[in-house]
Amino acid sequence: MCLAIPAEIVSVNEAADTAIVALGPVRKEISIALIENAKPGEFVLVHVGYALHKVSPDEAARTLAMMREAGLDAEFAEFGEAAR
Amino acid sequence: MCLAIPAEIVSVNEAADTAIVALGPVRKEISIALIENAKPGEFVLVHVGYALHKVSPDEAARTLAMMREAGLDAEFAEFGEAAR
Amino acid sequence: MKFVDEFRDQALAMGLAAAIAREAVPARRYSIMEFCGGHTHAIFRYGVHDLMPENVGFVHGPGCPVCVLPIGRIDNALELAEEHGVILCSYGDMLRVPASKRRSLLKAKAEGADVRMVYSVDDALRIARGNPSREVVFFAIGFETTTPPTAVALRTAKAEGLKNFSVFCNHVLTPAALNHLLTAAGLDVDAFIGPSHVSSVIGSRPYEYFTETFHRPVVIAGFEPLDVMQAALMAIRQLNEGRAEVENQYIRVVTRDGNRKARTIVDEVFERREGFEWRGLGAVPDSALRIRDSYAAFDAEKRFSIVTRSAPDAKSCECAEILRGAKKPVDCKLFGKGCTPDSPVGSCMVSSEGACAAYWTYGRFRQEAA
Amino acid sequence: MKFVDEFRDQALAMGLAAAIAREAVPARRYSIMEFCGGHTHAIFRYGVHDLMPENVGFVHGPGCPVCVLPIGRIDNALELAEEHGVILCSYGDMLRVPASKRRSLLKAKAEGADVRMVYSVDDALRIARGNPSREVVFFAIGFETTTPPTAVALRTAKAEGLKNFSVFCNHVLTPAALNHLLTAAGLDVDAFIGPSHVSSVIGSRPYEYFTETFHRPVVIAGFEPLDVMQAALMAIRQLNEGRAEVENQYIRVVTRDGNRKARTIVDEVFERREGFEWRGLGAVPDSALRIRDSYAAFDAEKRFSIVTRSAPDAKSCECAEILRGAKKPVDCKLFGKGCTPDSPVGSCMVSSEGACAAYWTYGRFRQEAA
Amino acid sequence: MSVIEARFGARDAKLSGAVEMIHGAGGRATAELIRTLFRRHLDNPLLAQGNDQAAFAVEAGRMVMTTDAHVIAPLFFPGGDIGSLAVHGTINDVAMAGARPLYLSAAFVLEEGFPLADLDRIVASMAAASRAAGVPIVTGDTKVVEKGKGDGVFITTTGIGVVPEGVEISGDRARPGDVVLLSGSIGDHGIAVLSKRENLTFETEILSDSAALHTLVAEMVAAVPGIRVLRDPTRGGLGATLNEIAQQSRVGIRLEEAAIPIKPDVSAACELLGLDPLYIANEGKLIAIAPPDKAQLLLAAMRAHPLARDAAIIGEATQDPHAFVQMRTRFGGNRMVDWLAGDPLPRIC
Amino acid sequence: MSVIEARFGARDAKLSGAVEMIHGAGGRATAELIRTLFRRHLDNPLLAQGNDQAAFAVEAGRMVMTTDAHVIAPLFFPGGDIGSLAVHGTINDVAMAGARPLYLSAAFVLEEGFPLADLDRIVASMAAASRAAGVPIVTGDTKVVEKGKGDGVFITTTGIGVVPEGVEISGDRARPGDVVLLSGSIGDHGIAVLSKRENLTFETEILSDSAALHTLVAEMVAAVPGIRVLRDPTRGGLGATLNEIAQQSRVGIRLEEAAIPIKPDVSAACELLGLDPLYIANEGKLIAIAPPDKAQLLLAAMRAHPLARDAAIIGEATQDPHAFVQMRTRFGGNRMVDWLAGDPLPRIC
Ligand code: SF4
Ligand code: SF4
Ligand SMILES: [Mg+2]
Ligand SMILES: [Mg+2]
Ligand SMILES: [Mg+2]
Ligand SMILES: [Mg+2]
Ligand SMILES: [Mg+2]
Ligand SMILES: [Mg+2]
Ligand SMILES: [Mg+2]
Ligand SMILES: [Mg+2]
Ligand SMILES: [Mg+2]
Ligand SMILES: [Mg+2]
Repeated sequence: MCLAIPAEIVSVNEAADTAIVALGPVRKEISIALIENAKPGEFVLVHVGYALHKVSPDEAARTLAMMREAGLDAEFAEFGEAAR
Repeated sequence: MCLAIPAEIVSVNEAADTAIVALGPVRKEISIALIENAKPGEFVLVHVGYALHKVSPDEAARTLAMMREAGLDAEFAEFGEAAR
Repeated sequence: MKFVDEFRDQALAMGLAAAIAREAVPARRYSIMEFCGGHTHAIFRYGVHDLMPENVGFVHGPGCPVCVLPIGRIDNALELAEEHGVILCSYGDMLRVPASKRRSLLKAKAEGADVRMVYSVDDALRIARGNPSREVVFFAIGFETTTPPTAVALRTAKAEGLKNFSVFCNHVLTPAALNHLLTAAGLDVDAFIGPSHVSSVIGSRPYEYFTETFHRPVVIAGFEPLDVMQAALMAIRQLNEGRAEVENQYIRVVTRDGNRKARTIVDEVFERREGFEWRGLGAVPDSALRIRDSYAAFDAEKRFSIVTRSAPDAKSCECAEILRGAKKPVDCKLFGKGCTPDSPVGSCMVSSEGACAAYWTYGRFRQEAA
Repeated sequence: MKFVDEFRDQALAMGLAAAIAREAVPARRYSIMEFCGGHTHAIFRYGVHDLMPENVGFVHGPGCPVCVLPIGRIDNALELAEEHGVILCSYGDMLRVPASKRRSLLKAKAEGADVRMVYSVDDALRIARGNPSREVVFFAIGFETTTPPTAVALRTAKAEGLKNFSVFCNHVLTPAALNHLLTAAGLDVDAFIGPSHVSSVIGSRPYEYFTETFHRPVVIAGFEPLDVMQAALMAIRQLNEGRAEVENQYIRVVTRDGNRKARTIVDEVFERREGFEWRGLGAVPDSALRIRDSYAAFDAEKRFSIVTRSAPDAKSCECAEILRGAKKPVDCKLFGKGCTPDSPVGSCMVSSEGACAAYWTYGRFRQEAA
Repeated sequence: MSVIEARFGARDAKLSGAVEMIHGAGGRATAELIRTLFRRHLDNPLLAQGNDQAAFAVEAGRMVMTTDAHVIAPLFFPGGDIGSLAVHGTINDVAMAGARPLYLSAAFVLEEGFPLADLDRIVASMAAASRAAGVPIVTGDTKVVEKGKGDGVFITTTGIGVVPEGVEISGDRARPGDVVLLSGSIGDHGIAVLSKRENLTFETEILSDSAALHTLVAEMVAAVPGIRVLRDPTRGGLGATLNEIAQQSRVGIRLEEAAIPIKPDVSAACELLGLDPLYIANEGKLIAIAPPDKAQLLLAAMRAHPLARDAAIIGEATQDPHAFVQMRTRFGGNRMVDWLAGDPLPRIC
Repeated sequence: MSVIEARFGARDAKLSGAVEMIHGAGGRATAELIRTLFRRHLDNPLLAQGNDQAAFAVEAGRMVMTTDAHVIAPLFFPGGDIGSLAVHGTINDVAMAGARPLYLSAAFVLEEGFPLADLDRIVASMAAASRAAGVPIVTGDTKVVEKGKGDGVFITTTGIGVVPEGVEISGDRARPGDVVLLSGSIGDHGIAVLSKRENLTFETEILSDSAALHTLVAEMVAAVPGIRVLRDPTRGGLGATLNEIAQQSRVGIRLEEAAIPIKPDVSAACELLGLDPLYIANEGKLIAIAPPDKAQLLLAAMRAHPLARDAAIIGEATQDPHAFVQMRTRFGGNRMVDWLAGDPLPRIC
């Protein structure tokens, strides 16, 4: 029930406060009553038919970069240890 | 819908104004709200779950006798004609 | 079955057949109208035709409660079931009768309306008690035989204070119909076989007016095939003798006064309508009953503000003619073509007491052989 | 799927696994409670265990809305469906949770109650609009994630003047539960992985109180397996460094203040209950929401005069212990014997976010192999 | 004790519950329902294999296949239930080709909420009927539909069998002059079922005639391999079945009402309800049509079997371009026996 | 024009109506429904005989029989309908024994009020599926239940077929070390059906994979007669089907998640609904288990067939007293693939 999934806004129906979002090839109508200024191309976190929050591509990239870094650090360390 | 059938009263439930009737080996509960003094052994005409009227065994016998007589008359007549 | 099997006896039938053959004067035609569909059914189901001489013919009358109900009233029943969402309880044959726009209660049921077939008005009461949150309407049809049970049920409902039960009353009166037939022009009928079960309630007395006024014999007869044959013989004798009396063949059940208790109960609950439309006969004065004001709370017509619109019968359907004895089923060009019991166009093809249905179901071979 | 597949990447997982293995000090044990069932589910479904060193263990927390709802409230829902005959709309897992007397909403449905699974509260609104003659109750459960949609629906219902819609409110609050866990005696947990979606609404700020008061690290983390691993790494680092801060792994969605608009809508519709019973935790002060008086017309508790009786959990079920991190599913003697997802005894075996269900469905082989 | 046994092993636990949607989901609950209820009762090596199909050896020859869905209400009636009916009905349709039934399949559509105890009783009854007949149920299927989308249980059985060499029985083989035989009294099944309908209220001691007729057929075929037509007058009764045959063979049929066996209970119930016994369903009776010179031989073979003690010659096939079924009434007149019109008795089989 | 034609002959007249109780009464209306709708579409000489069973010649050998009830909702879905599904499903269960399907039977339970036009469309679709597969429907049955006692139409199909000499395929024949193959992407059928459920609102272009697999099986069996197990992962999906096989054969199964083909639509819809694609029904896929030395040969044979272009080796059977199905996740961890618990997706087939 705590299922929530990032999806891309395809179009916005301002009158109804709804949007069509795309999750890969699948589309779904959701409510955007809980967020502000939703625009096509933006990503939102969809939960029980509602957008709960926008998803920041920059922060996502930053998170992935940190993960990559942690892995590289570990590799270096191991390499270092092996070299020691 | 104008189906009605003579059945024999088997037992009477005075409180409920109903009776169990027998049609050959089949039994059925009917209303006797429309007739008076129904007694086990008597025959009634059953229609849409109600006894409409009692059936008189004497008159039934008389009717059958008249039918038989009409037939005999015809036979006699034929015989008579043939003999003529 | 006692009082049943005896009246279907083949030996007695042969005797009666011989008597009729002997007494029917060859030179003349005897046209006998059996008023009731019950007689029609017996004639066809047992093959009574095969035991009658050529010159004695049966004409089928309007005595089929399903057949005579006009389309507008079935439309009302549909309205109750579909628009008012009631549980509509009805005797079986009524379900298949075509209403306006090729609709029927059966089709409404198939589409989700809550239409239930009952064997007795008491079943409708039971359904009402078991579904207190639903409106339950009993679609009451029939002559003087089904009327007393409906009256009892209404008294019960009132006594119990049942809040969700009402009756859509379509009870009609036999004598009024007979009167209408006899006063109409061109009725080619020599004598009548009168109702059996109706007469068990109303007695034979109401027919005395007709024999006196219209000078045609009326023989009240049971619904078993021997009853019909004996009644035919009695009618032929009257005609031969130039008499026109009410005779009672069905003495085992019918008396001159009928069932006084039943009549009293009916009078308490119902009163005459000024006029009522009959299929075939049109508007017939004083020919039907309505629920009295003292039972107004149980009158579905009032509770649901029912307005009956006159709706035309199906095109080419000759039910109207058939019901007043002017035509026979085979005279209808739809008979067996567009209209069969599986897919009836008119009401006479629906009820097992309808002339077209009886003719099609039991007697069709006669036509094909001819 | 963007922002999904990247966070399930095997290469990154290996890297994080190596980092954790390197940074987790072999001499010490790291006991990390993932507050949310969403984390629990991810850990088991993706086999995160297999990538963690022996001395880093996950303890499953109470963050499963289905699991924490006490039996008395499910009994109330049954009462609404069965006694009040409403159309009861609920999120899926709730249907199978055992209530008193071995009943469940699913069993009630099988016996004819009108219980419907919905994916969104908007479906319940639609059902209400489509069934104006029926009462429709939305059985609202969940933490701060499902609460804003329920609030929107209540505003919509009020604006539309929907007469037959109401909400049976069981929304609960994460910080109160965390507080309760931390103040209780004997919690053997070194750090917390904090809620992801809840925090998207409430932000990270509410956790600051806990790190300050109880000196245990809280890392807010997404529900993808890499998120959980990265959060574990961040918690290990804090523990190694002797820090106890609120850190945010889920920066792509969570901010310090969360979703202000959503919070405002929630505040308009709901207010705090003084206390609410949680399965496992008992009565927790200020831990749940109720519908404000201005929306009283849409409050099923008022409309149907619901009284909640405290009902005991199933005998021998250790859900209560499990929900506060005191026991693991395998410590329950019913686990996999009397209790399986097909035939659950306790709520933790029902929800896919329940620890017992996750352990049984995805992780059973670990036990058998051991 | 495995988890599975913990849930299903104890008879009481299982029988106290009801069908849930999960029983139809194809998961463990489905598998366990099959194992602990269906396989337990229907126990045979082919079914026990647990495949989605049964495999068996057959010999070369003519084979028949038949299927019937059973939707009877009520599910339990005097003299049987939907389970025994589903077994008998399909065995009979195999037998009506003169064939020896080999195997049956059974597919169940269960309504959510249906008591497992009732299902257990029904499957036990199927097992007993199948064992008594010597025709095993070798494969099956179970689906569950939501409450209100079904009616307790529907059972579709399919049967296969082998036709003995030289036998060629088919509904289109009746010829004018052939004799029509009936194996016993009509209407017993339908009236027994109707007597238990909620909205009908009459009492009778009549039992359904539901029975497997294949051993009777085997003896009939042995005595008169040249039987032209066999058919069980089920739905629609004698009337509909004879009309079917008349149309298929393009012959008329002429019946003698007085020759048709009928029990007093059935007559009386029909009078009461306004029904014609000719249209009431039978589940343990057959109609045979044979050349006139073999009629007495066939009648004797029938009467020698316990399921056809009251067998009778009830009429003959005639030349008739209309393929009418006609009947000389007991009363001495003639009538048609048309197809059933309307449907006063739904869900009789 | 006969009466019958007057009523049913005109296509328009027939298709505008709805199923009525009388269509199930066994009288003229039943006969005409069969003649003008079922027989018209399913047209074949065996069915045309109009008997209550079909008769045909068979050769000596091993035969299989299988049955499936179909209760899918909605009745029409992208890529098929209940009619084609009922044909494919049963052909496939015959084929999963390595057998060549011969004949089908079909039994219908119709709900009063069901549009005849929909029935017509469904039966036409069955006819097309049966013709395309070369497996005729030779006998059938139709029952009608009252409105609210059914759900439009349920169809039970039963199939028989013959097993080629030397082939012995059964769910209990998997051995540790055997290789598990899958003929293509999973979940297409279930997601296509779900996408049309009223209470779910998502859009996808995914089509059901519903297809008859017997020609694929014929080529597989020709290439590797020693295939141990074949099964179509229908209800309960890959997960339930592999658990069934594991239990029957008493082996473990170890899967490689990365090897399992799955379409983006299916992945996305599953994420959206919180479903696991391993448990979503397929209607045109098969699992094969074969000895390791034949795996590549079998894979090549599969990939050469249009219905298994994406065939893949997805795992292997292992020694495991618990008969667990386990999977190495794409992520690098391990999980069990248990039976489906709960039933988020009823009425998928
Ligand atoms: S045959 Fe049909 S259409 Fe003609 S009169 Fe009779 S009921 Fe009317
Ligand atoms: S295994 Fe079942 S009974 Fe035991 S704690 Fe978990 S849910 Fe409760
Ligand atoms: Mg059959
Ligand atoms: Mg049959
Ligand atoms: Mg048959
Ligand atoms: Mg199956
Ligand atoms: Mg039901
Ligand atoms: Mg099968
Ligand atoms: Mg199958
Ligand atoms: Mg299969
Ligand atoms: Mg059949
Ligand atoms: Mg329905």
